[in-house]
Amino acid sequence: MNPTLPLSLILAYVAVLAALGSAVGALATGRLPGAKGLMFLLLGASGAAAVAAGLTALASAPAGGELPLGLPWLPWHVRLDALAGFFLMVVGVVVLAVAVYGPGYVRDFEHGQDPLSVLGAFTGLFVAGMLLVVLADDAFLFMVAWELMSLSSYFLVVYQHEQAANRRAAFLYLLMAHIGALSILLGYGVLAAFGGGFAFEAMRGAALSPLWASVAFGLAFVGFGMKAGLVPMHAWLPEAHPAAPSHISALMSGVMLKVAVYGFIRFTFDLIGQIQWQWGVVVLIIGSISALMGVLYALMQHDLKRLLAYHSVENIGIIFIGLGLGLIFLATGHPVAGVLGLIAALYHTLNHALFKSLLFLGAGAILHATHERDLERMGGLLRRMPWTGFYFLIGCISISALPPFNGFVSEWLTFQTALQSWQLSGGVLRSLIPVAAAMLALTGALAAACFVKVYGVAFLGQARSRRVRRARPVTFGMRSAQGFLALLCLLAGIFPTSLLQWLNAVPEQLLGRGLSAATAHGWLWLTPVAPEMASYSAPIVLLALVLLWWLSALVLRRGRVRQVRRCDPWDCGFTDGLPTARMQYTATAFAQPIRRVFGLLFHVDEKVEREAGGMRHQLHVGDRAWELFYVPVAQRIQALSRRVTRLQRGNVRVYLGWSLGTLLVLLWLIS
Amino acid sequence: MNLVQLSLLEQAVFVLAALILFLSFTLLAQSRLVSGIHVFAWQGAVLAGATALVAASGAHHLFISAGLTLLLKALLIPWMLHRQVRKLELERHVETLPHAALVLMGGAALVIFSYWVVVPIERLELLATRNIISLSLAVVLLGLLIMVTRRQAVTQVIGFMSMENGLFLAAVAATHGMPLVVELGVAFDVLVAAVLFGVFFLHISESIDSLDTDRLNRLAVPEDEP
Amino acid sequence: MTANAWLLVLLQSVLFLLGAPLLVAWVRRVKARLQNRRGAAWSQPYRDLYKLFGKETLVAHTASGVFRAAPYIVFASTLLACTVVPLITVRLPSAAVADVIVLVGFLALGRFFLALAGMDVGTAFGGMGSSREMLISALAEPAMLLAVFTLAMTAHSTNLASVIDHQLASGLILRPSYLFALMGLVLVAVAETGRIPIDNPTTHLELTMIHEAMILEYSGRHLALMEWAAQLKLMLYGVLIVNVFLPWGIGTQLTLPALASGLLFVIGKLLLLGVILAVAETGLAKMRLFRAPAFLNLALLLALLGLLSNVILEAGA
Amino acid sequence: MNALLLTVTLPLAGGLLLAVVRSLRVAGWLNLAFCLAGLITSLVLAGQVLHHGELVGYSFHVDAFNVYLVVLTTFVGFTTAIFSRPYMAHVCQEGWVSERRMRLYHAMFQGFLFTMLLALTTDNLGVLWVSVEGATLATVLLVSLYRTPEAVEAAWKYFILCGVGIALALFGTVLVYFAAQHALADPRQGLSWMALYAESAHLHPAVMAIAFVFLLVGYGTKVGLVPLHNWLPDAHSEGPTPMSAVLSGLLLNVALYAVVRFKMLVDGALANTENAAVAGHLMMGFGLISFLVASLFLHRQRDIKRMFSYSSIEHMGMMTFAFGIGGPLATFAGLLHMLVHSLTKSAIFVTVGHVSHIAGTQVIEHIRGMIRTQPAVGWGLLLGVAAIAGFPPFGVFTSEFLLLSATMDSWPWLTSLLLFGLVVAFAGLFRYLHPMVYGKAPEGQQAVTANMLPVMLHLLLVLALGIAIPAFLSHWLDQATWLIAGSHLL
Repeated sequence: MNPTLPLSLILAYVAVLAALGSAVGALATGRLPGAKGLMFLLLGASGAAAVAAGLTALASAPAGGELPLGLPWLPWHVRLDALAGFFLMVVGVVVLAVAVYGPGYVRDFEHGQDPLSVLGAFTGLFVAGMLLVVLADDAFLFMVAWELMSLSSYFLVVYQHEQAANRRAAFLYLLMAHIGALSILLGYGVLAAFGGGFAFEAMRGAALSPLWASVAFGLAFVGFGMKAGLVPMHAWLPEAHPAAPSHISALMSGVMLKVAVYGFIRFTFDLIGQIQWQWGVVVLIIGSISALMGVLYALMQHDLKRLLAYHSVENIGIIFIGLGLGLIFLATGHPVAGVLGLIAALYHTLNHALFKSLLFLGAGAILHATHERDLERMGGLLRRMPWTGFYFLIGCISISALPPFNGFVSEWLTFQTALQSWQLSGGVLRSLIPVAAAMLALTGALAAACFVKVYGVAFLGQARSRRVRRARPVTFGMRSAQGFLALLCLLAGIFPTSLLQWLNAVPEQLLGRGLSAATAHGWLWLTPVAPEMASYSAPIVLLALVLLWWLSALVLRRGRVRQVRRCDPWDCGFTDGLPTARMQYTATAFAQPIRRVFGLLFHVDEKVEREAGGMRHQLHVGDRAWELFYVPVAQRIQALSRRVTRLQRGNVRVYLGWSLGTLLVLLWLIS
Repeated sequence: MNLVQLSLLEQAVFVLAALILFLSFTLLAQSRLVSGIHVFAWQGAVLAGATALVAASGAHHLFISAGLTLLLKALLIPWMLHRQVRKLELERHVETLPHAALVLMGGAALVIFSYWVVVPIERLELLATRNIISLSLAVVLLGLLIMVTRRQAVTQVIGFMSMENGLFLAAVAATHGMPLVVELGVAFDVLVAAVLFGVFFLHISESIDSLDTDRLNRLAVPEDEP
Repeated sequence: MTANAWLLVLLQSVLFLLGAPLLVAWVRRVKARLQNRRGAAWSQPYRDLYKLFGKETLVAHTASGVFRAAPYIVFASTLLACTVVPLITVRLPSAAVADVIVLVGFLALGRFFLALAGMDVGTAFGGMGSSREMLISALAEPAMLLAVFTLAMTAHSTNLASVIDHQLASGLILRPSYLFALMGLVLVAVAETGRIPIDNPTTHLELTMIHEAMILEYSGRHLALMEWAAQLKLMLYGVLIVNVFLPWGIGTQLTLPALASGLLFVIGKLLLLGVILAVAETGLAKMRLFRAPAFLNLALLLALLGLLSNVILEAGA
Repeated sequence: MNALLLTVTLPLAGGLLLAVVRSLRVAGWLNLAFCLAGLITSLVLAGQVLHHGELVGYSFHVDAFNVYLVVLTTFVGFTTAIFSRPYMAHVCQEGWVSERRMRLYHAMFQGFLFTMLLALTTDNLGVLWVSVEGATLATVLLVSLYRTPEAVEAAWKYFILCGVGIALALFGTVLVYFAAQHALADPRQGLSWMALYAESAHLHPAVMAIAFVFLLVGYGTKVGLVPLHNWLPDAHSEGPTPMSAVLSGLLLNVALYAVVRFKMLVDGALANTENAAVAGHLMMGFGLISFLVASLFLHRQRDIKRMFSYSSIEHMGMMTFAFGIGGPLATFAGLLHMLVHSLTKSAIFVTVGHVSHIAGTQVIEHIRGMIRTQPAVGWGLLLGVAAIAGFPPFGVFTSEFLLLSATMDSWPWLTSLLLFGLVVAFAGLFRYLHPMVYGKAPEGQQAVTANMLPVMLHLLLVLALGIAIPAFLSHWLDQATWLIAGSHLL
């Protein structure tokens, strides 16, 4: 370690140690009073330190160091540059929110059969793993941290293991994580083979042939894509994220996927160096498909957490669209547009971390208050949990990419990047990118539809079940965590320019140039390339909206009739009683038109059974990825293993025959 | 290499080695259990003879080894086997070899193969003993073949022991014996093994009521989905 | 940018506010004439609004705050969208506040709350209307963005003022891409403003309603705001179509004559557009809901064709 | 030197003594005491080697390659003895084993340790053979300790297959001796490994190649290389659990150790011929096949111990592959893997002993909800399997990481096969593990008194190795790498 340790690195170490400390502290829960508080306090401290470290790193030069651990000839290298700093900040913000949220939420688990210490310990390890991934500056530490992150989150997914579905989800998750990790490892292996070492510094200097560069890229893309949940490697995601306790879901969806994005950026933009535009095309196509499929499958879900998990697939798709565009532009020699793509992706990364965590925390609050995840049993929660409802609405607006909230800004930036495609010379690329943009537009519109469904069914209307009718507001801590994230969503939406100034350090350090034009016109104006090309002023928009609202309300309230009278809803002409909760449109009904329009993409299993006293409608919408990719592979391996098992039939003479045969074959081989 | 260039003693060793090989073939074709034990005893005796001849030709420490072999391979182990067979009432046991002609042909092929394997050894001072190695290799392989073709546990043990005979032949004829510590250790191991085999015959016949090893198949990986 | 220019923005907003009911009245009148009816008076939409503002506002017991906030948000966002579309002059300072993508975003924001409001009371029809509205918008929005992208790719800008400027500067060029984009945008406009054949603004048959189903529970000033917003939206699309594709006549300087001529031109163009709309609505019948996606797919296809022909045929331009 | 002699002879003395001790309680503690004493002497020995370099004399030879294996052997022997004492007492109470046979068990346990240590430390290849054969003889009766038909069958197969294998190894040894007769100045030294290693360039290549085939097939049978592995799952699953732990943890290692020692000779002999790397290639082929086949086998299991024995085959395959590749990086990976695999696998078998004790069966289908019934055991199993599956920060990951990168360096396309195997093996392990540890516990399942100290100790060591390899160990491993691969890694 350097004698003069830079501040950012000190803060980062503090963050990691605090997370580990939280894990250790968790082990004492149930034995020592106050251990629970300490555990979340340390977790929060870790988050805060990570944010501080990230911000410091964004404002300063890269700082590196070594830890006396790891392999004898390869101590753990850490390095904190702007890119790492940005992701540290993303991790830290969500961890902070989760630490505030956690004490209230885990009350449910305190008297359960599974000890809280397990939950807390692995949460701490999980956070430490994520922080270390971001800090790692050699492949070995990276992989260790990466797998630590996977493994500890696996234990969190399987925490509530009495349901078979959770166990299955966890198994699938760990399996895919493992495949992905091995793929990444091989990717690093390629770089290390050419660069002569596992330190990232050596890899940067590697002179790869285009073929090997593409192999490395492919391996990394598969590996990181699997973790990030790109279609068709996403199958684990909608299973695993909902299975974990909600604040962990928030961490997984909000942050862990981002760590995968970080890995991809680090690997592709930083380590390989020689970018080829074909990679960008692959990333763009896969990203577009992920975005669209993610939102379509999300629309079909009525389990709230599962739905949110599918939305993560969608948003990761959007991030990768940005990255793909960035790769294409960088590789074809348009650095400004390339940087814009990267910035858009980073911005969306931050946004998704904020609003997806917010939404998962909201879902957790609902779960906590009603023990219900199924949208079809919710309704009217806004009046029972007004604050949660309010924050959740902000999350919904943000994720639906509506101005003036943050989701819109990043999608806008992505669109702006796509619109730079006129600069390209290749006709195919120029026509491909707009199509991707169209898919992005479709995705955004469908996402809005989906969140109308979610919010409308869950929070509006009337309660559909008794448990929901009895819902009570959650604790202050849980609410304030949501409020904190909601506020950040708003701030990131209305001050994009200031945020971009921070973000600019990332491409400046990574690619040697930033997006100077974007912030050139003051904090009020966001002009990604040039003001005459496109501009957006979020503060003015917000101001104008509020002003118009206020004015119209002001004018109208002065009208002749000020009072609003409460009445019964219109009962469609029925005379006996009010419309009941069962008459409301359900989530499934809401999505039915879209299911019919996009029917080909789903595996729909719909049955109507007539039985005594009425009819029963069964609907199951399955993911096509299963039958296309997963089931065949599993069957192949099963068949292969069945064939191989014939080696061992129990007859000792056959075994001896194998020995004899092996001996003869080997003798023949060497002669 | 020519046989004529060798001394008479060495020629005698060669003859005995060939005899051992022949006895292996006899074992392979033998269908009566008791006769098999006898043949095995003879093989041990011939091996002991060969060892003695080598010892006479200069490596005197091999006399001990020859004595050990005679005692163990020609007398003690056959006697133990015989006793076991009587105890288990298997004296009249006959196990016909299916496709006997084919198996014998296979055995012959193994002999040719063993010769072919050692052909690359062409350094001059090794040539004299090269062929005896190929013979002992053939005996080892034939022993293994006996074990593969026979279902009877006792026959399998006989095959195993005849494999060891091949080993000894190689050790004695090609290298003029291993160091004494090793020889003793090996002999001790063989003895313990023989005793253990006896114990196992009892256990096996207790558990499956016969010594047919094909019926020892409880421990197989299931074919159907577990 | 001077204070005058920002005054102009205010003026334009007022023009939109006042003109929107008028456009509706015009379309209704032309339609009535085509159907051999006399039709209501010019002032009917204004009177309707006035009447609604004066009426008592009823809110269902089951409704939440969203229901009451929605009309204001819908109205505000639509009006905000209107302020950034150059109506009589391209020298519009507010065009820089929000480009065309943001404009689509404003409309989406309004629609989001409209649909939420539809679901708030918890009746069957509100949810049905919301569901259908979101389906149609989900398909229409990308078509609209694609059409807009076609323009943006040509002008290298998403700023509406710059797009129109570019149009004016390059003169009359027959671009196939523009033709496709125009056609696509028209179809989107029809769908988005709830006109025949997607929706029928005059229907009150519950099972076929879309827009009306969502605002079924509204009354009084809330309903007035919703209706006004819908009229604004119609005018917005009209202006967008005529000013972006046929910008000639729009004021290019901030002088009084230029502004006056711009006003005259846009009124003329809008009147013409109204006639076309009325003719089309008279001749067509409303589609079944599940035919609507085919209609919108056509819009999407046209917009995409526009974009592709821009890439293929007009490369470098 | 005294430490060395003590280390080797202590278990022998222990075995002889335990053969006559009648009291079961006393025998259990004595067994433990002897193991502890062995551990201490081996640590002293290790300290000496660390300070003074390799130790030669009385036909013993302790260098960097085997010193850590000696410590590993005594350590695993010690922890297994901790586990074995209460476990075997329980077994005896249940009436599965008679008291008389418990005497046999304890004597053979020590006898087995003796043969292992002798095989590791001896310089004489003949003695090496004798002690490996002795290990077979010592364990074969233990495999059939319960005298069930299955146990007898397993022991018979173990005996026959390993007997044949070891006989072939002897033939190989004879051939080596034969080659030595014509290469060494003093032919009586023909079985001394050091003498042979010094003159390995003069050994006749063709003879050595043939010899290596026999040695590979012979010792490879004990290593558990496919298709010679068939005895291994049977023996592991039917023997008493402490035996499975030492079989997987130690015996396989020692057999592989023998193969590697011979490979060093063969490599020297073949260095100047056209197929210089043939030994390495054979080992790579064997290793890869074993690895892949075993990982596929993992998907069709009913018996928990059997399953983990296939996992052992898989890992032995991986090590064989690593030594086959041969470069410094791969060799280092193989050496490290020997260490971490032994520690982890014996920990797993110890845990599995508790698990089957709790569930009252070894059938996977009937083992359910371990974490509920006894969290310590459930977590032990879970973490153990996570470690063996190669998850960091456990040490198995480190060695697999090194192996993969070594493969990437020299045989890039084979990494895809390795990847496939790792994933398939992992899936196989976890698909059965999941229902066993998680979920509701069956009615009436009771926690047992389990001493998880050995498991914790092992897993903590593996964890520590994954985070940082201590300097002295890396020094030894590097020395060994230098011995085997001819160049230093560090």
